[in-house]
Amino acid sequence: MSDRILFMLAEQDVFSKAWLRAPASTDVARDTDSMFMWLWWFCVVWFVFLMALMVYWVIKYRRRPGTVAPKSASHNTPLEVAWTIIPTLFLVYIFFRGFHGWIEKIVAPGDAIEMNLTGARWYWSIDYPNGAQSPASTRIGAKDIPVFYMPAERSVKLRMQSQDVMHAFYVPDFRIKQDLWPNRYSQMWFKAHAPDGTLKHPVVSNDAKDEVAKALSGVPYEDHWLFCAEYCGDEHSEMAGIIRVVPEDAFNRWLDAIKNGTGTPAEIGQAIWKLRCSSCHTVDGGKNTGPTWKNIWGHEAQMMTGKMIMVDENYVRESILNPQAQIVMGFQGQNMPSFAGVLNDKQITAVIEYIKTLSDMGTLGDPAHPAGMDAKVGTPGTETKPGEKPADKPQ
Amino acid sequence: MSHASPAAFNELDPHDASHHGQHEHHAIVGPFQLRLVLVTLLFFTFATVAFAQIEVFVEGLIGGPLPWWVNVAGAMSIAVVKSLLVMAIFMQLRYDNPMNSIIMAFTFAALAIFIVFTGIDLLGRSQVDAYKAENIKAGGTDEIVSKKRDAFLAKMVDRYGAEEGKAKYEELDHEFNHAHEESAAAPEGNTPNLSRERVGLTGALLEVAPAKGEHAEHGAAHEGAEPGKKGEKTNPMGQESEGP
Amino acid sequence: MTTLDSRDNRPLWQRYVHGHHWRTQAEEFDGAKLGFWLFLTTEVLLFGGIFCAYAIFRSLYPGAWKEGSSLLDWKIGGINTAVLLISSYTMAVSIYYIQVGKISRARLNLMFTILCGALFVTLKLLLEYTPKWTGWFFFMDPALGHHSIDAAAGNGLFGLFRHVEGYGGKRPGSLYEYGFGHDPHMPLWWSVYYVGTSIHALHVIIGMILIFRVWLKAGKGVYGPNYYTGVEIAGLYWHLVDLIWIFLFPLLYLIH
Amino acid sequence: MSSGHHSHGSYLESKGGFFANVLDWATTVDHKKIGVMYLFAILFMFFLGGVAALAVRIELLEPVRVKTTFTATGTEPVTQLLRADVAADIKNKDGTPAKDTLLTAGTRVQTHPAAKTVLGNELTSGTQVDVLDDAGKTVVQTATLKGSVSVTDPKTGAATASKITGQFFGSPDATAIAAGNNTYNRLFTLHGAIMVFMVIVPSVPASLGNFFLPLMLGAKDVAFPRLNLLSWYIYVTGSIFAVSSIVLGGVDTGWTFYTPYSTSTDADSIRVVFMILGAFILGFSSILTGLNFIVTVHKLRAPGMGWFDMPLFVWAVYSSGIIQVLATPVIGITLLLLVFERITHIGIFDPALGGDPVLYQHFFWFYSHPVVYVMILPGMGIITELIAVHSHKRIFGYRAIAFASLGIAGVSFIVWGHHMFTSMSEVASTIFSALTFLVAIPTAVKVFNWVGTLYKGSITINTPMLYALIFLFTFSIGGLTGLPLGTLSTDMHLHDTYFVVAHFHYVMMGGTIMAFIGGIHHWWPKMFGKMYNEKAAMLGAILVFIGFNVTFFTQFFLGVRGMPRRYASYVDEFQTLHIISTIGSFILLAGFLVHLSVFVASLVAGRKAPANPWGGLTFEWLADSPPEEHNFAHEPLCTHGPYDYDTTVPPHWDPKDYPIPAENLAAAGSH
Repeated sequence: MSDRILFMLAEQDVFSKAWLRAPASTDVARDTDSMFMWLWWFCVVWFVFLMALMVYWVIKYRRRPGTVAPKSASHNTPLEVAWTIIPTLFLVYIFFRGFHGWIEKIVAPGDAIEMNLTGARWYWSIDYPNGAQSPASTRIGAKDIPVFYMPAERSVKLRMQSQDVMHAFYVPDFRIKQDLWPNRYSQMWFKAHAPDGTLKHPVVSNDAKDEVAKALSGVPYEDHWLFCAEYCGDEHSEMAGIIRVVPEDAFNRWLDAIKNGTGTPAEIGQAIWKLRCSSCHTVDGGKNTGPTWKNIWGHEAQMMTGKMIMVDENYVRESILNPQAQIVMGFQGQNMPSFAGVLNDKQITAVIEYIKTLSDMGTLGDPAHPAGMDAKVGTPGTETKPGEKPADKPQ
Repeated sequence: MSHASPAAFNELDPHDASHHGQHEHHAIVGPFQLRLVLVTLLFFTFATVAFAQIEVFVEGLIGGPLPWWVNVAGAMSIAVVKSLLVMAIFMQLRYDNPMNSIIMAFTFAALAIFIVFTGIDLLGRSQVDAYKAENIKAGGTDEIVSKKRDAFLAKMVDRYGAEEGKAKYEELDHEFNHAHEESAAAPEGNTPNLSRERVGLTGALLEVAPAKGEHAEHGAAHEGAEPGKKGEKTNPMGQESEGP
Repeated sequence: MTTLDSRDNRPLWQRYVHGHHWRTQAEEFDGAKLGFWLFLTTEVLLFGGIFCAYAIFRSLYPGAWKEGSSLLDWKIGGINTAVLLISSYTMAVSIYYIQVGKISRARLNLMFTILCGALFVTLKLLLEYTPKWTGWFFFMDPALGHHSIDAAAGNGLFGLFRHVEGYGGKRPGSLYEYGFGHDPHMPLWWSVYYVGTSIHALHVIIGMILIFRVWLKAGKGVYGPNYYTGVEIAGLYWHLVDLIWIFLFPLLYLIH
Repeated sequence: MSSGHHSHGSYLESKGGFFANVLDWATTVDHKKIGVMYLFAILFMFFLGGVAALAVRIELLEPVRVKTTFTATGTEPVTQLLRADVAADIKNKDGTPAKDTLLTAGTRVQTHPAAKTVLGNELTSGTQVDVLDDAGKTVVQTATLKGSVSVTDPKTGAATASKITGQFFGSPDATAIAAGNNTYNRLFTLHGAIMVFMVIVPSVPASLGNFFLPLMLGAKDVAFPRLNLLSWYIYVTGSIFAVSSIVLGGVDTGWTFYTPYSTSTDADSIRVVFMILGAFILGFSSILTGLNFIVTVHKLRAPGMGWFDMPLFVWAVYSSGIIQVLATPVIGITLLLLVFERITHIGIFDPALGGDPVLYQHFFWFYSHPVVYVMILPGMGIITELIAVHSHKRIFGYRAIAFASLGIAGVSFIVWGHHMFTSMSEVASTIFSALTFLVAIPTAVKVFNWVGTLYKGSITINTPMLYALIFLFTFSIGGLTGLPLGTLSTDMHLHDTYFVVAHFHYVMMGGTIMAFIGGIHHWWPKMFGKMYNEKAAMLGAILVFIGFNVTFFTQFFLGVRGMPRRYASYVDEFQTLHIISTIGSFILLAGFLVHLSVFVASLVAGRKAPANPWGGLTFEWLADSPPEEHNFAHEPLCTHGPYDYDTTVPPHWDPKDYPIPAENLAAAGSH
């Protein structure tokens, strides 16, 4: 079939090298490329045919003074019908082929990893399945461009939403593009090929964390630009990102590495405890500068004033933000610094969650609510909002 | 477009002289006829109001809502009849150059195209979501996620036994999602790996509305009241589609 | 185009001469009507945008629409419909009187039409818009019946142009925070309601001006059995305004 | 205007003194004068939009994304030097610290790490260097530095042997970038809005159409001459509104005014409202023109002229009139809602308030897609005339072309969704994609017919014909590149990239503007009674052709390679193509300047034009050059088809110069 020949041409010919900066990096994108190159040849054939006729006739039938053009047909029905029907048939074919490739692009396979992508003026951010965000970025000019690690040979589905105006998620190497709206989700998926070293953009990651760097040392990767393709204001052209495709196992290692500081609320709480609190508060009932955290949640504690206070969310929150307000009997004179401005609401909630896990009266009291319940439904990072009653309060 | 159709135009008589060029005086519609039309129009106005009232009455009678299209179809068909009357007699389309009627027909065709195609897009979104939902699972099926779900399930089974544990697991799983839907999330609440069930396009972001409870109650009432209507959104997550 | 000869004592309409680029007066009349129908096309499609928004949002958020229409008083809408229909009749009848040469009766009917238009706008403004904006005449508006005047008055007319904090300073003016809504999409309903009815009211006012101009010219004897293009065109415009209202009324007030 | 007094002078004839003339033109209801007034207003707007376009092209000469770059021409391996993480004192040539408030001692110079891989090979020049502050974070450079830069080693304190001749350019910090981008955004919005609403939409119908449609029909004027004048004043008012937004600081919404951006940007300013109102007002002008033409065609054709005796230009303008009347009111209500939304914060299109931005896109494209055909159809009409007249040949497939015009007008209403494949629901995308291909069919038929007309013609190559051929070339490319954009899978890649930019420039500029300029040349002798310099005009045409293709064909490559549109800056790899494109735009400018001078020379010292310089058969060639005030001394009678070149001697031509072969006449008799 001539189709097949054209497709073969489309794969390797010099024209496709001229048109396409780099080979497509996903299977569906390759299909798009062959469609495009097919269309290119289709257009070239028609165009050259028409222009050749035009030039030839203009030269051949140029005006000679004193002669008048011979009588010629003013119309030719079979010819006109033919040149209406034939393009129509081609168009039907083009439509169906385009439709086929497009359906593949928009319907994600069932085994895709889902991630949330947010566009805002003027940055991208992705929440990974474990709730972490990519700490990696690279500096392009005056702006830090985020680097998103993605597994190779694995379908990734993005659920996308904008925070303000419209944006469009556009990865030229994957040949995909989808608008993002505020207040409504849109979706896009891709399955990138394994890095073969052919595609490298002149960028480098400033990975802040050592463990991240360690997780990825020596790993081959391939970078793809991520652009915003829907006009969104002043820094529209600066709203870029880099999709860095690494082998899946490296991706998983990296994902674990960046989990530090993220994860389920309780896990985050534990990490915060390690960093900020463990010097004064134990979690195993041992004595230290401050009261231990073991089995305080849900118990009443006697204050310096003699008052009994139930240790609950509001108490813990107050103790973190304003430690001198209520001081537990026996710990007078220990000046715990305020963590207002150091810990944000999310982190405070995480600490609360962690304290709960340490108590027999806390969530452990109700075995249905063990620590990190969120993790079991695969949705870490859905912390209770400050000021809101936790959904899993035992009472 | 069909301005050129031979039926509307006679090539030999480009100026439509045979239609109306010859008589200086145009159709004169007498006051009696006009009065008749006015009475009919007023009657129809009464009828359309009465229809709406009767409908409310009938709904009370049968103790449930009528299909959603009943009141639209009723009111709109009366409106169409009224407008046809106005156009035909008051605006004299009936006695006029047919070209004017053709123009009006094209206008309404364009309007219909406009509304129908826009509707196909904006009202057809969730259809495709439902189609997609078949091969999409909540939270994805990534190992990272599913392993944890499995671990949780195992824990539950371990703690409560096979039957009860599974039920407990599902209950919590549902409760989680449900709680999330309810959580009237703040605009920045773009939590990972969860589709909030959306009501229309706006989810819970609009807080112009009154208290949460009231809203939920209203929503529930509304969904109950209009089965099969747009209010009942397809949950993009497929499996957890029970509403509040 | 008219050629006026000062020595000619016949009424103006008898002396009318059609524009030089037309072949006959009948053709000029026909052409003018054709042109005006084309213009009416644009009017229909202008409102078409509002109808489209109505259809889409009603399908997406039936709850808001149900609630919204229940907050409007069909009695006021019904009276307004009748007023417009009657004015349409008087307009049509005045064309008849011009055609048969009874100019003064035609003028009477034209004036009646204008008054009907004025009544329509007054009812709309006084009994529908004002209570919703200010709480005045609250007893007229059933929707305001259970609402204190103070609360409604707090959201004064000028709240419409108030810059509200939150949502990037883009929350709707108080006009759309009509205090009784339960459905979060009520602002959309009010948007469609106000845009639709206010643009329609604007058309009513334009129509009144057109008819008033015709009334004046008829007084000078410009129109008569021989020449009444202006009356006819003003009439077409007025009927179109009526036509739009025939659809707006059930859509906004009755359908729920 | 009274039928009483006929003046038999040309319509250009002076009415007395200067003020009398001005008053005469300002209050004229003569379609010819209004057409000429439109022509000059449109050409002025074209100039304004062109200036904005050139500014945009100049901005795109280099990416500003890389903020601080200098060219290193060190004698030592720069690699080593820069890798050593040295502290640098950056000084001007004369030894004074350059901008020492910004670049203090201790400022670190670090290579762009990715450049390391390049370093080994060819880091003689072009290395990119980021200037970091002590925290290793922020770029502090804000000035353009030129001159030598010395780099000192922090450990020894000694200057290294190597000198880096540096050139810092760009405006490095984010605020300055944003400000620069802001200007760019305002420029491309201005360019788009002016070119679409004020140039291309009215270009052919309002100027050439106004002038020639009544002439071609043998009518004395359009149906409603006073409305015609009103439409010109509305046009001017709308333009003033829109352009005054520049004076107020410019608008950065893009000509499409997509929500929620357009309802939130510049919230404290009235200028966006001004621009929107300008477009709204211009809509009325467009409606009045279209309406006027439709009634004129229906009612004022010359005796004996049936629908299929009309010139195809009239058919085209008539078809576009239908679109103008049916589509423009929708943009009217859209823009009105947008203004309402901005002023009173209603939420029909704003998702934050429950509205739907995609609904806005539907509203917008329901007008803006059909209006694409308002732009191109009259252009196609002109091309049909040019090819027939300058080939002295009966047009091939008259009815096919006429019905294709109507067909395009009809189909134009059901394809608007192809502007929204990345935002629509899947069902709607599929339907719209399928419908989109329908447009290709009548368009293809037209192109085939034009080429077919050349066959066995008697073709003169002059400027109008050259433009007709240029049109066939560029418009074919524009049409064919529409295929990948209508195809769903490829459009997902190409949407909102430079491919789209190139495509619609090939259609709008390569189509409408080329036809417009060709038409101006074709009818120039008729309009002003003066001939122009053919050779100079052809030079201009060739320059325009070359410049146009250099400018826009490169943009196809840019698009396929992934350069999104509306970018003030870009990644470096696109720079070469952008430079080529900018060079092309200046060739284009040169071409237009040649044309301008040809026109001016013609008006000042042109040779007097004969009544029928090209031997056209349509009625306008029957009139004098320039036509008298009421077009024709006697009402013309339609006795032959508009393109019966093989059997009819053109008016004002000597039958000796046009010896019709006897067999033609015999064939005509049998026909």
